[in-house]
Amino acid sequence: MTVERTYLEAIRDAMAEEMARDENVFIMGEDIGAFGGAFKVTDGLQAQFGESRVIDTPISEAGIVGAAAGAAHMGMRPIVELQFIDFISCAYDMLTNYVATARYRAFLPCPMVVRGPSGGYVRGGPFHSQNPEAAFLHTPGLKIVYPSTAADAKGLMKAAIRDEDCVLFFEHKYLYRRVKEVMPEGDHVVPIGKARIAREGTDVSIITYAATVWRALEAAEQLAAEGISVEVLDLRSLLPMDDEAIQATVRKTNRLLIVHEDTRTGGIAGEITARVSETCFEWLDAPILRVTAADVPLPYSPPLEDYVLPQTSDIVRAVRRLVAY
Amino acid sequence: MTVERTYLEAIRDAMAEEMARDENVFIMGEDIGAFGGAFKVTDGLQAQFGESRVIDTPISEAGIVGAAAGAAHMGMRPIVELQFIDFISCAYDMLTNYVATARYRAFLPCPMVVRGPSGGYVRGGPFHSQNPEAAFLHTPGLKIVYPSTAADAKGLMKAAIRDEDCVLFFEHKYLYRRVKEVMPEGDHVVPIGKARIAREGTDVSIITYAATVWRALEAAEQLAAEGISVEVLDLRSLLPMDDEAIQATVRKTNRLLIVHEDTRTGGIAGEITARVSETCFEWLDAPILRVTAADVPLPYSPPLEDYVLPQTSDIVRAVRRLVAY
Amino acid sequence: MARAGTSPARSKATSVAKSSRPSDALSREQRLSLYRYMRLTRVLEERLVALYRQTKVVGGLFRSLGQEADAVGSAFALEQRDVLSPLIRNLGAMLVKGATPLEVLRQYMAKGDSPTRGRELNIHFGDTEKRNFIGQISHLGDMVPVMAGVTLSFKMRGEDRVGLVYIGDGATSTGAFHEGINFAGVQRCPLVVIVENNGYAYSTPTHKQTAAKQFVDKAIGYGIAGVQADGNDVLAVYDVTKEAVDRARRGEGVTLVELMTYRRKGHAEHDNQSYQPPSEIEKWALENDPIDRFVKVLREQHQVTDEEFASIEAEIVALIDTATDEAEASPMPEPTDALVGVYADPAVIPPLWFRESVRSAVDSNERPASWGTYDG
Amino acid sequence: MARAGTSPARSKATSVAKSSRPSDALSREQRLSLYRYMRLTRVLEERLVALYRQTKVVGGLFRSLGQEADAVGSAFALEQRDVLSPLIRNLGAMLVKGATPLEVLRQYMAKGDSPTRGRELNIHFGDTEKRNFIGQISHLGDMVPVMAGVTLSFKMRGEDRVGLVYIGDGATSTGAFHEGINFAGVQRCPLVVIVENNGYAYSTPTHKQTAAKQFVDKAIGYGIAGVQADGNDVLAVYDVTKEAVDRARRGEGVTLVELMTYRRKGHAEHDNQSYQPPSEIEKWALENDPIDRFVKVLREQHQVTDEEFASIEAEIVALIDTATDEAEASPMPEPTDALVGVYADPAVIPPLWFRESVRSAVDSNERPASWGTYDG
Ligand SMILES: Cc1ncc(C[n+]2csc(CCOP(=O)(O)OP(=O)(O)O)c2C)c(N)n1
Ligand SMILES: Cc1ncc(C[n+]2csc(CCOP(=O)(O)OP(=O)(O)O)c2C)c(N)n1
Ligand SMILES: [Mg+2]
Ligand SMILES: [Mg+2]
Repeated sequence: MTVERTYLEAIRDAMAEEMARDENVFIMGEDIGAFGGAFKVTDGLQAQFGESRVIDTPISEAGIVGAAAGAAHMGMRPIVELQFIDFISCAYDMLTNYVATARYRAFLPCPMVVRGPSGGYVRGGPFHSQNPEAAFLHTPGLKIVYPSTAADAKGLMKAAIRDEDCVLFFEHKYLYRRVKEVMPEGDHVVPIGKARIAREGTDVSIITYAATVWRALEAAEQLAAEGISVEVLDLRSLLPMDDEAIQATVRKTNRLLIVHEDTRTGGIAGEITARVSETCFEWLDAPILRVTAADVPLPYSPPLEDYVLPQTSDIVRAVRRLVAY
Repeated sequence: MTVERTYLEAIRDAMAEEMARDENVFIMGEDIGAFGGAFKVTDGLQAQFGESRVIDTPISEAGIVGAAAGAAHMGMRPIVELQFIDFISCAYDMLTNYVATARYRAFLPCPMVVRGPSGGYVRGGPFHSQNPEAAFLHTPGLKIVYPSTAADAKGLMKAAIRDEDCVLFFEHKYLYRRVKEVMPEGDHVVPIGKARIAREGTDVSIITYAATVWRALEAAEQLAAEGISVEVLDLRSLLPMDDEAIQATVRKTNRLLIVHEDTRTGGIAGEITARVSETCFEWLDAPILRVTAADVPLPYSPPLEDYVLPQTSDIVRAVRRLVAY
Repeated sequence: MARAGTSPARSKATSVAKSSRPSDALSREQRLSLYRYMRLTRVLEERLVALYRQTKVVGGLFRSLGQEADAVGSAFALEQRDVLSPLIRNLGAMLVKGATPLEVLRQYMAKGDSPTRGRELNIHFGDTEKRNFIGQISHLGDMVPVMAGVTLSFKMRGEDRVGLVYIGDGATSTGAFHEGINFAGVQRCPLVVIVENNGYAYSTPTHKQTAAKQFVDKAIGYGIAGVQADGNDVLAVYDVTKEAVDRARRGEGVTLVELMTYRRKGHAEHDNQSYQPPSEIEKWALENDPIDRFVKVLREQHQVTDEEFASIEAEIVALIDTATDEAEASPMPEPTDALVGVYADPAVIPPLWFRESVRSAVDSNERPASWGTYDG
Repeated sequence: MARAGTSPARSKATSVAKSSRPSDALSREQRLSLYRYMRLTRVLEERLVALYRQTKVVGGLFRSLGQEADAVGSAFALEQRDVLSPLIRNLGAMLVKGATPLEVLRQYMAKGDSPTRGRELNIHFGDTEKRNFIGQISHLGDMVPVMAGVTLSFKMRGEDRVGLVYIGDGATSTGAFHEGINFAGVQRCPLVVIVENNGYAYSTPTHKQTAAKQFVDKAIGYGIAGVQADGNDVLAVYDVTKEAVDRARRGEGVTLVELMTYRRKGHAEHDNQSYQPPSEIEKWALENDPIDRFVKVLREQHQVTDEEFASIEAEIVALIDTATDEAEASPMPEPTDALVGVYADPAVIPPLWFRESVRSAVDSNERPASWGTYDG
């Protein structure tokens, strides 16, 4: 197959392949059946796999996530679609208290995937643009992935479905139809917990994930013209985090910029900084810097949203400062 | 008044004084009325202020927090007691999406306090020992305080009740009856956003908050005997954070250990590390280290809980390592 | 689930005695006002559709076509001091409460002088200073606990005020709805909860939302009054809401009002309604349009003339024309306004160091070619 | 709210025809088994009280005194393959499902060989491999959605299995209860939801929990069957649960069963019950103890003799004595076991570098004097 698949199609393909492979895999969510979901990620799946494996649910995020956990205990492998990831907040208790602890406190397996459209740059306003990954980072028992490419979206989805624990699968809605590529052949599985070098470089490292990987690559391209060689590390998995890859790039370039779309305070950049500070202190030739969203609820109007979210020019400016340090 | 008041009594006193001062202040929560709450923090308040100002509610954390917001919009100043802070997860959506954004997106004032017994060291198991502060750190619009002393508990509670925005007030249940002191005279208000130097020192800084302040002080005492001078900064407020005080202590000692009771990954130490790395890189003579809980749901049995939570000896060991660096 | 073209106005728990309906007290002028608000809603939404097609609306557009009676008739039962909490399909209720077409247009166009200064979208805005309606958030159900608290404060202060909150058939499945209505029930808050049963939640028909036969059946489980009415009969809506409002005002607590109606457009403008049988939509449009039905009543019972209808129409169109011009001329927000007002103190967040020049950043990064093609 | 000493077994939606009750089919041996489980529950809890006073129990102790019939009678209606989700006052149900006193004692003493290896407290444990009951979490309401999912999986796989979940009167106020029961209702999951109405949630009486007159009234709002019974009559409990289980097994969906009972002890052992009128407690103890009531039935209708009762008692005491000795002799967990099993992969978390010697850290830091005096 040499046709290109979008990020969105790649996710759908992964689910379809896994559902065909394992009859325990099923999907639940709001409007995901005949309608195919608000973004059409599950389009056609109910026609292919039937109403009992692609289930339209009531508007009950906690209920759906809890039900997924119960089914998972019994050997099923549920995938939950949240119509927008912003509604994961309604299932926060169920995920962090029930699901995340099930194996540890009760030896209950809880293999399930919770997925949904995340992120901004689409004029979605404060409740249709969120990046809630940091809220789950301090919950042992969960795994978190957030792909930036179509191939990773597919490979990580397959890994998430096969994982024995709960994986929060964040999908960036800005990338749904904007990025596409020819899929790797065969049973393409990307292991959870492994980062990806999106661009090699020698002067400065940028660690990032999801939509801002593309912003970082754009910045790297612009900076190359100035003679600055930037390495871009796409984390792909946020929990567990690929410490080896993080350390390798920092020890190689000695300068680190962390970029994420979430708000600055309490965002995941903090955790990365702490890990790097602990393990690579001697290798650092400059402070670790962060380019992130400003600390406000994400506003809707384009000039406001653009001002709040990280832009390519911000990254360029931050890298220049690191190099000049 | 030269009688000592416990941390718990200090919180009660603060609420009582504010309720007497401002008739808009009222309290809602489960079993807080005649019964006085699971920990007796509101003991006597219903007798003093009546049933309409100390309200027993159904078991509905989202409902109570949402109702508090609505009343706050109308000019009331609600205080919500969560029976254990672990149940704040059930109000996660309401707090992060509704309450935190109210002023920004709709110019709706939301002056309210959400408080509850937090933290471990009491054999409470995974659901009665949590430190959920990190989950709220990346939510602009909320404020977070977590006192370690009785006087601060009182002064911060008064500040929280008077604040024009929502303050999450974490109370460490291990400290409720274990720490006490004579209260400062008069209308004792501790400003939100200001840290406190709990012990001055010159060799190493420990930044911490809540129960581990006492562990840090114990460690400092032990280390003093070895000739190591430790400065302990008690953050008191986590959001906003006192950057000035953080920078001052790091620039003074050039070595930083961050201690918190929450799990390591995704805990607040990450954010502190990032801020210090950005602003004090040149002043650092050693890596920033963290002493935290291990990344597991907090287990119940004493040997397990003690193994998972940070202990004084851990802090001693970490400081020694920083000094030896 | 095929729905009947008309829904009988069944009422439970309390019954609307036909002999003396609250709406009997409405003057001819008030009735014309009800009509005007319904038309204003519809014409304004139609204008928004036109602007949407011209890509002047930023983001999605939500219609209440065929549900105007439910929003307008219910809000009309409130006094100005009463607080209303609207949802996305309650534009009509907001207009009754005093929201202006200009505000709505600016809001949909993301303008800097919109009621939320461009921070929130569509009709997510409010005014608790004068007109007393509250800006909703997207998370369904959350407004119910909030309104429980709003009305609790009325009770605590002995204020003669009532609250009204809407909830969709779909949103009744949320935990927030349950916690809020139960809380209000226990506290006997002066609150009216209107379940707008329009047959669908996005693509999900009611029978996939709940096994309950009707939403009014939920009232007894909360120990509150419950009543059901024809949501497309504006006077019936007014009647049941007014009775519920009066009950609340008398200190008799919460009423759940189920209004039977139908969503004739998609969930939002981009939704092709593939899941709604076309015949079903058509039947409701032909036989049960709330405006058509009320026109008939006005003509037959109140002798309203063509001239009168035409003059109302002219006034509405002129109002919306002017508002459209004004809204289009409104400026977009200043980027740095994004940093203002997260907290009362500090009132402004300091800008991030790496953001030197906003406009240039925006200009040079908006949809760059390297991000791939965007197909919609 | 003073509660009557006896609650009439009203039943709604379905009625238990007195002529043929499911319990008619119970053998004499099975009836003695019901009795034994109730006594086992009570004697085991009494043993726990003794151990609690000796400070051998780590943490709180929760009693089901006076509610044994509700737990035992309902669980008895399940087959082994059916899955039960107990709460803190359902020790009896867990024993019926096969939990052993030894497990319970080890669990309460935080031992390393307890069913959760010391990770969770009291009766928060389960076994989904053989005995089919699920370990609860503290967050009230959450088990309802979980059991909706457990039973959904039975339906999806065509398995002939049923689920049973308990919910307290207080916990019905949670959003999770609402979302879970509504979901199960729509999916017609083979699930029985038992509302244990024991009059209080901690200190909160039922009328502050909900304005509903009775919890069975909530059933119609979910479109499910609802039935109410005397929770202190073990056979009545068995009857209504068995009928609900059979209904679920036939594919007829969810039943809400309200069992009327009374919490004769405090919320937990340390709670002095100041909010419960002593006369109320006494009345229930004297007139409506579920074991006393059943003893009467067994004596009068089944001619159970003093000797038989005594021999059951002796067996129970011996069992618990042995279990107590064994549990006391059990080791505490190894500290490093805390790092095992958060994930399937990685199975073990690496230890934190600063933790060299665990025991010494624990020893030297447990309640140091500098932390102030601890009065409780
Ligand atoms: C908690 C939550 N989950 C999901 C959504 C996404 N969503 C927005 S509107 C909608 C359907 C609402 O249906 P209903 O309540 O019947 O209102 P209607 O649109 O019919 O007026 C959904 C699922 C949401 N806004 N909030
Ligand atoms: C979500 C949540 N909120 C609060 C609590 C604290 N809590 C534990 S038990 C309890 C009372 C429960 O009452 P009820 O449901 O009637 O059960 P009972 O104890 O009477 O059996 C409360 C408030 C909790 N466990 N979970
Ligand atoms: Mg609807
Ligand atoms: Mg109870």
